[in-house]
Amino acid sequence: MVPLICVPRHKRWEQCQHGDRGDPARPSATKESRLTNPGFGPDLVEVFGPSQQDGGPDLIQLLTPEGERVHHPEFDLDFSAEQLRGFYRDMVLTRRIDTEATALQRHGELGIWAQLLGQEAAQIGAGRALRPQDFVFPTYREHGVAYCKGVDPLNLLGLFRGVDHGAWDPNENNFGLYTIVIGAQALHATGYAMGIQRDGAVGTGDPERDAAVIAHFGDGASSQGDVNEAFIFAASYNAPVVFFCQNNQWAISEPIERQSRIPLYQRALGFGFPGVRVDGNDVLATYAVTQAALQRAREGQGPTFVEAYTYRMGAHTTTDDPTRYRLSDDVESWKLKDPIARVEVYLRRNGLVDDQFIADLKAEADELGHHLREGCKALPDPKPLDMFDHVYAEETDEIRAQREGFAAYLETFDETAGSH
Amino acid sequence: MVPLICVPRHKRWEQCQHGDRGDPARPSATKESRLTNPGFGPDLVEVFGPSQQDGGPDLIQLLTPEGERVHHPEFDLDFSAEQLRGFYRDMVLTRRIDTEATALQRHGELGIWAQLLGQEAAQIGAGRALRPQDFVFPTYREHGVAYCKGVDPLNLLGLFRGVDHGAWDPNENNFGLYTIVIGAQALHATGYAMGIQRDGAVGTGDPERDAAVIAHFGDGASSQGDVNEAFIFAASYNAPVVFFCQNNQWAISEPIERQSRIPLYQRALGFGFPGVRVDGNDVLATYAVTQAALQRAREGQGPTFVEAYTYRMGAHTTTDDPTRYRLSDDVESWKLKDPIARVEVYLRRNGLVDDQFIADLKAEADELGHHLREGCKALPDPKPLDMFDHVYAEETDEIRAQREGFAAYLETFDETAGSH
Amino acid sequence: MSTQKITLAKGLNMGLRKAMEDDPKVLIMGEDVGKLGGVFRITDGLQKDFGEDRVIDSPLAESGIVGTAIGMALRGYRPVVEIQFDGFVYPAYDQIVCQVAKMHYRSKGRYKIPMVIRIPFGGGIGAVEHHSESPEAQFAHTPGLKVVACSNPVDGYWMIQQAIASDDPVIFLEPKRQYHADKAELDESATPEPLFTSRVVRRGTDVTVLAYGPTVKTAMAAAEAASTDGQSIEVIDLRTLSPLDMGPVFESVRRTGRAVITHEAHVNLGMGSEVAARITEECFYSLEAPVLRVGGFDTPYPASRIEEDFLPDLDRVLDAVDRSLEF
Amino acid sequence: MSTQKITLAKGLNMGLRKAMEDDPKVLIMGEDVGKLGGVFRITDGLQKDFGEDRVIDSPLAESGIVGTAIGMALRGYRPVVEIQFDGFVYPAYDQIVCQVAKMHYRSKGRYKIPMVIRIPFGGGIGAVEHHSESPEAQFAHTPGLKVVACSNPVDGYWMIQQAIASDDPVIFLEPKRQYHADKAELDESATPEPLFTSRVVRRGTDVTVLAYGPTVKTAMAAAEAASTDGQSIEVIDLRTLSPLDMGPVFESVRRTGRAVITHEAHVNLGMGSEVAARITEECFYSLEAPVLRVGGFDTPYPASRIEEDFLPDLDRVLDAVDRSLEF
Ligand SMILES: Cc1ncc(C[n+]2csc(CCOP(=O)(O)OP(=O)(O)O)c2C)c(N)n1
Ligand SMILES: Cc1ncc(C[n+]2csc(CCOP(=O)(O)OP(=O)(O)O)c2C)c(N)n1
Ligand SMILES: [Mg+2]
Ligand SMILES: [Mg+2]
Repeated sequence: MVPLICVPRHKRWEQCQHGDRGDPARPSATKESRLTNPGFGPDLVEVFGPSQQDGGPDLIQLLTPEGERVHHPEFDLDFSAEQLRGFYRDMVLTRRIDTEATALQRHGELGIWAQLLGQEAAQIGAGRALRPQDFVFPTYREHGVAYCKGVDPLNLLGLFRGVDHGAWDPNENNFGLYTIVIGAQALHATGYAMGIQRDGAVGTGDPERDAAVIAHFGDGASSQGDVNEAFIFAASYNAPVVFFCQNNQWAISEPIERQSRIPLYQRALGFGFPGVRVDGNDVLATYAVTQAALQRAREGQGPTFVEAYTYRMGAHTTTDDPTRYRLSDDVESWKLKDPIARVEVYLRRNGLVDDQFIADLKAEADELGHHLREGCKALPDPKPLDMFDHVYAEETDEIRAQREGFAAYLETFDETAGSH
Repeated sequence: MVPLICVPRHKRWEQCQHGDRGDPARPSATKESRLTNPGFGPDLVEVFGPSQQDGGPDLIQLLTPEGERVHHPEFDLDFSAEQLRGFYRDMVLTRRIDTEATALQRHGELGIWAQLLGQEAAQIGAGRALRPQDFVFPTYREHGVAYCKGVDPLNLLGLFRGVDHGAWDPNENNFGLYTIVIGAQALHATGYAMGIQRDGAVGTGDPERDAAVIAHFGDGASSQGDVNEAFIFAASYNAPVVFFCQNNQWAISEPIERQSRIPLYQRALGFGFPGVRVDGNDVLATYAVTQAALQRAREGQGPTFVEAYTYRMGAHTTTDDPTRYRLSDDVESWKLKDPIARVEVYLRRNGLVDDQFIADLKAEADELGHHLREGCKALPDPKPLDMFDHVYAEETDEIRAQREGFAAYLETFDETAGSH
Repeated sequence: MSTQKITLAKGLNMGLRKAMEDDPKVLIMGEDVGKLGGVFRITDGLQKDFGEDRVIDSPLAESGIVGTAIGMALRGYRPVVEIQFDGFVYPAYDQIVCQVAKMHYRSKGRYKIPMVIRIPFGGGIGAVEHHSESPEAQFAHTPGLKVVACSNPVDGYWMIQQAIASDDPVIFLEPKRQYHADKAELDESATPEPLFTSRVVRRGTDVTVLAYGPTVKTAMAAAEAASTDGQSIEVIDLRTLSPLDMGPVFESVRRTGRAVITHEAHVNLGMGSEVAARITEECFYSLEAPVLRVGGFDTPYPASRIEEDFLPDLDRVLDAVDRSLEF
Repeated sequence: MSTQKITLAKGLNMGLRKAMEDDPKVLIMGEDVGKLGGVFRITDGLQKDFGEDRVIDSPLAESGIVGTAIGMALRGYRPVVEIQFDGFVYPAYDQIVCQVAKMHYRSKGRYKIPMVIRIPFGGGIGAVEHHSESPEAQFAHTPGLKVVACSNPVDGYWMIQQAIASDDPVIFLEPKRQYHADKAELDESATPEPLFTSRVVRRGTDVTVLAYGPTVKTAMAAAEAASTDGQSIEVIDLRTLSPLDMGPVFESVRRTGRAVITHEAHVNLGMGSEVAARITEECFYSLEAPVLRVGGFDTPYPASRIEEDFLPDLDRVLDAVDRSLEF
């Protein structure tokens, strides 16, 4: 299998070295040391092995970076031309959402933007595997999943523009609000899944009824207590939840090695449910694995951990400067694994798309871009007094009094001041 | 190998059933279901297998419940008669500390007591494996480890009597104060171990210098975010810490199945360091495994998770009533695995102790009991004004003023009132 | 319906049972709430009668308990979470202040979190560290949360049902010291006052003493003792800490001109500071003396052998009353 | 030594560097503090110069950061922990209030926790949710912690060194809005005032305005504006929130008879309630008006487009000053 990272092992590894004696682990955790300290559990070699450095032997892939369709003994699927063109379209439009939003931030229309560049396949593969009744708990970067769930991308811009904390109705599309406190949503997803169990909407065999939950989070989030507690609750109650981790190799400036010294998907095994690593730049593999995991959940077989192995091609957010902490050739090597290019190569090579299709899609993307540009600038600013709304479902006299007091205060300014 | 629990699987299992459809995991996670949902990681059978129900195939044992010395390919050690008698003496005295304290609570001399009955081997095995420079972070139940570290057991009674929050000097014996917030100490232990790394006291090869830390916690604590974050930090920095979990099967009324559906020691594998399950009622095996784990840490090979598989024979604390939630025959079956009895049988069968030794030890235990009874009643009550001491290293005017104000207030009562 | 004499523990247990009977969406979750019925037995018998799906024994992780309860609330359930002791709510503090408190606001009302977080609070039970804390101010300072404290068996019965019926998250504080103490007469056919109201529990003319939870009993005892010295003390049970129901307080202080507030929490930044500030803002010209505060000292909770010195008691309340009157 | 003009970010960076040079036991730990130098660049260059053992990039877990820092402190180190944003301190709240705050007390002084927890706090930077919080009251209410807030570059330089030198745990609040704003003249050869002292930063006679952190600038601007209307405002930078240094405040209020306190934190149970209560207790007969509080409203922090309406500003401070004078 083609290793997913070409940068030599030591480069990334340096980033989590320590000068301490007895550090790092790897040198001492050789076969030899197993002999000197026998018996400490299975898999030491695998545990400390080099599999961290590429996708590893367990990486599930159906479409190579070169656009070559490969097969997998367990997760293979037959994809129709329609499906493949759909994935391609989804990814192209998702990337367009991202580039437009990034541009809008550069032009001062957004305060900040969390780019997904390079993670289109992971998000579309996961998003398209969902059924309408499945519920999504995203981070702040799941723009592609939101798109799959039918959320108008324009609604995603509000919180980055600072006009709201989330403009879409979570229950309309079964797509929850973005969560900024890292990892918190993993527990919400698990609890929601426990609710599904109590509704008897698991394992009935009715495809319209059986539901699952997917919790999105990043590699960095895997270190939060909340995420690990979510694993414990999900395993303990066998909740129908899929933990979908986009391992984009970075948590702002912290490399994945700071969070885990073994392949992240193996974390799940310690909690008693399956974990699997899929090529997150391969939309086919991500789709196949995620829908199998969701199906396991719907059937009542409990939680699954899916590690989508990918790379954050852009900055953490538009305010971040990655040149301070990572190597550009690392990024260059990942360019060769682009999730969209490989599908386009495959489609063209197999004559599944023609120039017309590409041209129409480009036009559609331009449309979308226009929609976002114009729509964003037209997003209404909140009014000062709006800040007092929705603090409670049953508003208190205290809030009412503060609103009235502030309204009266604003009155004391000339008319324009009232709406600042 | 002799299974450690005789009670049939279904009894314990019932305790964590849920009526939900799709619950519980095990039925669906059979080989057959692996075939229907292939590829979700290795070890499904092991993961969902029945090993939870007895010590399991991986249980490390050197002395059977029947007092028969068995051998282990990796963790065997030669124990001198001196050592064996020492373990026996340690456990007998530790049990005496526990029974005396329990009696003192019954007589109203202690507010509460956390009994260790049944966990003597786990604590002595772990405690005796320590070197003077190793540091211990206990829970509230490590009376046997405290004893090994040279803490006067009388000092342990203070916080249960309510005269202090911990009377011993942690730095005198390298034995930290009891921690009541479940799991918090696992992080302190990891940080302390990171300090040892920074002191260059790891992997020097100097047996007087190289140090390790041991963090004690229970099976219930394994669910706390803090404990899992400790695993992450310890793995990330390869800290010289041993996570020593006494799995006594219960967290007050919650059975181990509520916390983990696979053998707890396997949790470590998901974090990238070894885990091992040892018979916690076998002092020889616990000693052998713990000292090997500590040595790994001192040599700079990083963290190890040791699950001491044992049973809480008494109530959670003297205020608990286990009859509300567990089966007495469960307890009965564990009586057959008593950690002290098996060593006595072995010592006598091999003529390593005589009646004189037993008699002397009994006398020594009576001495200890007397020391605790008299000492406990003589423990001085704190004075009201003591509550203002040690709030800060550099006392504030605010605290000083509150002390003086309260002192003046107390003055207004008749003399006796001052000291209530 | 005939009345019966019940303890606070019994009132809460009956109230929880009633709420579960009335609404199948009500769930209970926490450590040891099932077979054991909770370490204080407040959920005694509920799992037996409502099953393990509705009375859920949880793993040992408070953030996990509250975090998953949020998810269940989003799915349409009404979780009642039990925190075993006040000192163990902190691992869940992030989920409570960043998620429970903010989800309704964040979503413009589309997410509702009808959750109750029950916390046995306060001291006086001779316990070890972390079992006698009074964390109310740390929640009352957080917009989006509502915070109430019951002080007697009858309020326990009604207030827990009202809290569960509320569409807002409610931090529900129970004075553990009184769980199995005094009994009171409960008439289940009565109609309770609204949840978010304070109540004058004793009429008086000289000084207004404000209390909630465990200190209501202290305040009543102080008022009784003072009456023998000819001092007439009005006692108000605040009951709700966020929102505060200051109306009856202002009315009272305008009459008495003097106020003392007492709670077990540390005085520094405790509820007393907010109540004092509001009284001073509203009743400035009626005040004969500054509002005085009697609470736990600004030290960590001490060893239990001296906890009664740390906690406000009748004498310290009366001492403050005297100081107020001497002003 | 010659002076130089520096920003708050620079002052803090220089102070941290000085502390690390002076004491090899000083460590820095947090998310992105190493190569990146922190998202605000406060630790810029320190890992390069002091190595990865002393400037420690951590996994993404705040409880883990503070919890392991406790362990390093017990081993004799002096950890300086960076919390990336105010809103992300809550996962560590349990370790801070139950462990950091109580270990010295629990151990009768045998455990020392000379830890500094740096928190960029406050709003005004147009950020998304959880990036503009003011959690100071939640720490100041906890005995065993000391809490300070710097308001300018020079204080930043000195106070961070003093906090690190303190044998008690210090919550160190940094007004992130001012990190890269105004510059000030630093003379490294000067001797700073003690850490736990408040400071009169502008003399006045009519009203005393109390502020800390980001609102000191607001208060000074208000005083300047008021002076043109002939109002003489005295401004005090509280600097230390726990302990409070009330001496200069009482002295001032006894002269002016009027006090206004302003902070970004919610008014309800914010620092203002405690300060108001103490002033009223101590200066009752000197007060011409109740102490007025100008702070963030009692709503969650709103969308950034209206944050300036949420935050106290010059106009709202002067409005309170006028109301105080009209009393
Ligand atoms: C509890 C918490 N701590 C810190 C932060 C600041 N922060 C925002 S994103 C981020 C990195 C997240 O990395 P990862 O989980 O890998 O997700 P990614 O951004 O790579 O998609 C951090 C530290 C936060 N939002 N929440
Ligand atoms: C954070 C926290 N939550 C709850 C408790 C109450 N509590 C004390 S001991 C205990 C059970 C602990 O079980 P385990 O970790 O298995 O240790 P064991 O008591 O069996 O030795 C609980 C829930 C606590 N002390 N701390
Ligand atoms: Mg990442
Ligand atoms: Mg246990």
